[in-house]
Amino acid sequence: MPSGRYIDPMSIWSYANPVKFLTLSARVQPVLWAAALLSIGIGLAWGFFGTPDDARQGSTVKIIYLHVPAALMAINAWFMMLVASLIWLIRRHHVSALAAKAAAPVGVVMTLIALVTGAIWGQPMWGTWWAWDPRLTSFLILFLFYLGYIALWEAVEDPDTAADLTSVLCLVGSVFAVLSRYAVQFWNQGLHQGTSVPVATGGRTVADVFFYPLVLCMVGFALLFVALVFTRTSTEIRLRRAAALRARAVREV
Amino acid sequence: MKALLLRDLRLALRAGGGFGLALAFFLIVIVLVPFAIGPDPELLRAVAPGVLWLGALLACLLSLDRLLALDFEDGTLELLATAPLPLEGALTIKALAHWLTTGLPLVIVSSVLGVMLGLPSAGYLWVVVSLGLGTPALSVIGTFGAALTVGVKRGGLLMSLLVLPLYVPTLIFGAEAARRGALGLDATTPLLMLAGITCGVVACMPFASAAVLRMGLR
Amino acid sequence: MDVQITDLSLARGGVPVLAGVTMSLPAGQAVILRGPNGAGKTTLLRAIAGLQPALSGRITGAEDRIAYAAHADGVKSMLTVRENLTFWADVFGAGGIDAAIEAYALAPLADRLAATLSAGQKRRLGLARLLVTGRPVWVLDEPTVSLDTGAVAMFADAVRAHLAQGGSALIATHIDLGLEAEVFDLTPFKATATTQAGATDEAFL
Amino acid sequence: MPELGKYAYEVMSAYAASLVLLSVLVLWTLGSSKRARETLAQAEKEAGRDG
Repeated sequence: MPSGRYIDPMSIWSYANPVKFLTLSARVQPVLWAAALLSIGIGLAWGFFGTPDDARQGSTVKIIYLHVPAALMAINAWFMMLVASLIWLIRRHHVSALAAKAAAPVGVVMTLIALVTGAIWGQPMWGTWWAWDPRLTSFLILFLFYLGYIALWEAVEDPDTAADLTSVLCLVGSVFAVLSRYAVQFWNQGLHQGTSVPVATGGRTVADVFFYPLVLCMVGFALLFVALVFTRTSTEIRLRRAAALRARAVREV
Repeated sequence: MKALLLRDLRLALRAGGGFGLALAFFLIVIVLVPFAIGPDPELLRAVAPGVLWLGALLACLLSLDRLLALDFEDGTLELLATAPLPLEGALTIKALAHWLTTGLPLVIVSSVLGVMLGLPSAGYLWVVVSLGLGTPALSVIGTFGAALTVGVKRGGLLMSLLVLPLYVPTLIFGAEAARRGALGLDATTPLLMLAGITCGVVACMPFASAAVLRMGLR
Repeated sequence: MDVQITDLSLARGGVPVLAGVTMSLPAGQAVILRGPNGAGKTTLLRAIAGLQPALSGRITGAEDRIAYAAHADGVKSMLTVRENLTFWADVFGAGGIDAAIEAYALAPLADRLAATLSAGQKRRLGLARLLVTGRPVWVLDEPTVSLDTGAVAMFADAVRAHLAQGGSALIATHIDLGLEAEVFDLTPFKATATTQAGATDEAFL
Repeated sequence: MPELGKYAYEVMSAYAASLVLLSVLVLWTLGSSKRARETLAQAEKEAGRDG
């Protein structure tokens, strides 16, 4: 329990104290929101108005500025939830559990955007709205995992038990999500093009004109994710604090 | 352990135990399929392995509801948690009992129901083998879902939502093996993958299930 | 070996209910747990049974020596009385069920399905389960609910025999069982609003 | 406005759908944040008055 243990005030874990997190969050939130909206605004405007059409894909290439960052954040949100769940299970920091809870709806929306833009993009390119392409299918499965995770949070009344159960679900779900990814790849080889920005290899398959606004959009989506998670975590903390204050008031009577 | 297995089997077979419900559900799903997609024998033949797999999966899911919920309501789970039997072992046994009363009969019946869908004769062996390898994984994964939702009121629907995505890899490899087998193609790779999933799941999931059940009982 | 509870704090629903509970349950003795509703009797018993973690403090001598009985008996209505008892005897690996059937006068009911029993008869079956576990420490939460006077006497006799064999019993109850037992009142250990025991809610205050 | 050619409908609907989804998420987040602030302020006021 954080309250029982001495924590170096300079340590990053000191922000695991919910009330201290609230003050930090209040300080950084305006900056995060401004930076996120600015970079998404500039990135999307640059991409939409300032880049040429692709020779093969025509103007549909402009969808890349939504599709790729959303897809990236859909996966990263789950990964962040996985890390936060592990921190909760190991160190029992409430902020961590609540941050995982706060990130889930953001992940859902990112997954939805990736799916919708993917379907709209696929229509002219592949001639169909929906193809059981491995990547699209994997995102659909990820979407189902997000729904189950959120539903479990909603269904369990005791907040600590809910945090425990959802953390284990997140861990087990991650393993099965990876398994599903390979199963789906085995099941259908797919139409989807290779990844646009293979970070690991350093190479890339998109031309510079498309690349720079795309990077700006990815940064913007990442900042927006962080801003949303900070705000939503603060919301969860405030609700828990209000409930704790009321529970104490009842106890005193 | 043997006592728990025998008790679960006896309970399932007694009146109100729900044995046969899953089988009847499976039968009805298979009967409804031609109504839904038409009586064309070619079409039915093509979808038969997949439909058998999907029907078995849904029948399995349907019966998960009773796996832990009844024992939770009458306090048996709390008493088991204080018994010398480790909870991991108890849950493995309960999954085994679930498989013996649901999965195994489904495997046997599937070969008969294949006739109704015009399953090609080459496919029977593969449908039965893939279901036989895959249904234990369904029972074990389902036990995890049941343990997750044990304290939740009206948790049945929630459990389906949690368990179905976890069933995806098993379904894909199982149905793929049955489909390839029915088409006379080589089904070794998906069967091996399916067996791998079943082994991994049987080895690891009981620990997650027991951990989750302890949290739920608290 | 005695069960020893040292400076135990417990929470229910994220709020501390008990703080600084210290007591011991010596072999061969019974302790009656008292306290008003909501004092934390059930919470304490569940913690001793290992079903619930403590916020702080220690419980020793309870591990794998406890037979716990709560409001729900774990009786399967579609099994006979004998099958129910045999199951628990096998799970605990303790052997015969005849003594348990005799102690609670269940012989005439032994081959009836538990579904056909009355509430009091079911309760007797649930208490008979304690005898087949062979565990030395009984942790009982309101064991006499729905029992008539005769059955309460059977229960008291069973506890006495258990104590005579060197067992011990911790019983939360409101009625007088006629046992030679120490009474332990939980009221003084009620957690106050300022208790800092590491309960969940404190992190948010 | 750039010339979107024959894919104008696809591109516009992708942008529209995404922006709608994002703004719903942002508005919902900000709204619940505001409500939580009010709930907490209320609870703190009650706690201050009682204790």
